[in-house]
Amino acid sequence: MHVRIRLFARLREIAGDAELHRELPDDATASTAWHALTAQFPGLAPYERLISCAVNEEYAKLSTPLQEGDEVAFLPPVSGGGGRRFTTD
Amino acid sequence: MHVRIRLFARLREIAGDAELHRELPDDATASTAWHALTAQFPGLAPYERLISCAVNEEYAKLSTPLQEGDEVAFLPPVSGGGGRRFTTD
Amino acid sequence: MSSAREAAQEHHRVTTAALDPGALVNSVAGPACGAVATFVGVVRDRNAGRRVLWIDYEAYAPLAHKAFDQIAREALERWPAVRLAIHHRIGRVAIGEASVAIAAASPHRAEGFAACRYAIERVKQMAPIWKHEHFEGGEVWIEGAPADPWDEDARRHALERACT
Amino acid sequence: MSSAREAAQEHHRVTTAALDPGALVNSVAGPACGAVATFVGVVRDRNAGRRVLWIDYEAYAPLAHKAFDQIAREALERWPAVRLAIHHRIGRVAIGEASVAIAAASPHRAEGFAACRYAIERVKQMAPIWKHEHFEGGEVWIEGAPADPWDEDARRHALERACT
Repeated sequence: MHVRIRLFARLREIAGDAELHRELPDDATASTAWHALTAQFPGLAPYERLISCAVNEEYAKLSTPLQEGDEVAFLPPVSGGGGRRFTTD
Repeated sequence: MHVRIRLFARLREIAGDAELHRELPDDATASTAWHALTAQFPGLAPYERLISCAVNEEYAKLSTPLQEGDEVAFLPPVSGGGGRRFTTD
Repeated sequence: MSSAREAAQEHHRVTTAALDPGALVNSVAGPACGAVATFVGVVRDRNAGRRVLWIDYEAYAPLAHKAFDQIAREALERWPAVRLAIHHRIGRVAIGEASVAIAAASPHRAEGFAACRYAIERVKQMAPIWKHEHFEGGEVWIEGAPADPWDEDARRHALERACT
Repeated sequence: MSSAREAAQEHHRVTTAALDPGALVNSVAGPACGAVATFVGVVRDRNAGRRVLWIDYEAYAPLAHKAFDQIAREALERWPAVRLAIHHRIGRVAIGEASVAIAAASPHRAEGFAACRYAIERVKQMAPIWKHEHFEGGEVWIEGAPADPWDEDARRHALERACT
């Protein structure tokens, strides 16, 4: 299947592109898409446990199955984040 | 001595005047000024334990001695008040 | 304390003009402040089951300025980096219009929120300003409790509300 | 919930234009609301010992709108009478300019302050918006923790900060 992949902020800089297109196997999940990226851009690998992901403009789990034509986005940590590390500005 | 007395809000309405002038004995305090008013305007008497007072534009105690030419102000309760009764609008 | 006091006083206003929250934010914001918390008190159309028409606010203006100044000094003692501005409207204020506006600028947001909340509690407690509510069928002076700038219980109460 | 959700969505904005706190106040104020609490986040001239020159904000805009919408729904669940508006600026933001502005209108001030504080904590936690800080001598992406809309610890943390 064909999916559109969107990258933001530091991930976008590492990959050198805000939008990529990939052909993935029919049983692909968001995680499959991520690993297709890290194979090509090893600089993304350190973000493996830090990313959030969204499918079709909704937050999603990495285990979410993808469908033909889906847009999957990978998001680096945000400045506030999940209550563990917390900026105050 | 001569003092200027200022009244606000409901006190002003009861006395029918925002500003009054009185001659008081030399040992007068803010309390003396207040009782000179209640003698003339009995409608003020229920405020005896509810008023605040200011002398020369500073909050003062009712026991504060007055001097010739002082401005003494009597203030009815404010909408918030001292933490006992408390509006939330 | 004296220069902080003078700076704070410039920020305070008792006015018959409409309040401008945006201008208030600008008056306290600065390059070292990452956060501005504001509070705007607005005249509501209902109070205690009555349909309110408007409110006339009356102040003892010079004393109100000094009360705002005391409130700013108290806030500076507790949150030294906070810059506070307090504007209160007097005269006739229509439904939906602002009667009071407070802004607290601070390096970080926690102390800005706290100082802003503290300030509105203290304004309600001790500013010599009275609400004359005009409602359908009558009018009433809203009287809570005496203004007492030395009441430590009231000040503690305001600090609790400020969540500190 | 659906009509409340739609009403909330109209109030949210991700924009390259300068934010206007006064307009934000007006957008949520209404005759039944006696209080409007606002928060404005401003770009500071210093961060972590660095002299900041400006910040570029990047957003995944459609997801940011949905995150703001979720935050407003969460706030409505906790404080049903509160009306919330969240505006976030993207692109280059200069020192002293507002990057985020939030307004919470409510009948009484306690829930307005709480909802406003809650909203900014949640925005920082889960809005897909990134800060690219440009400082004297370099630039850095400010990365805290992953945005996770299902993280109940984070939500509890925000409620604690809101002092509820």
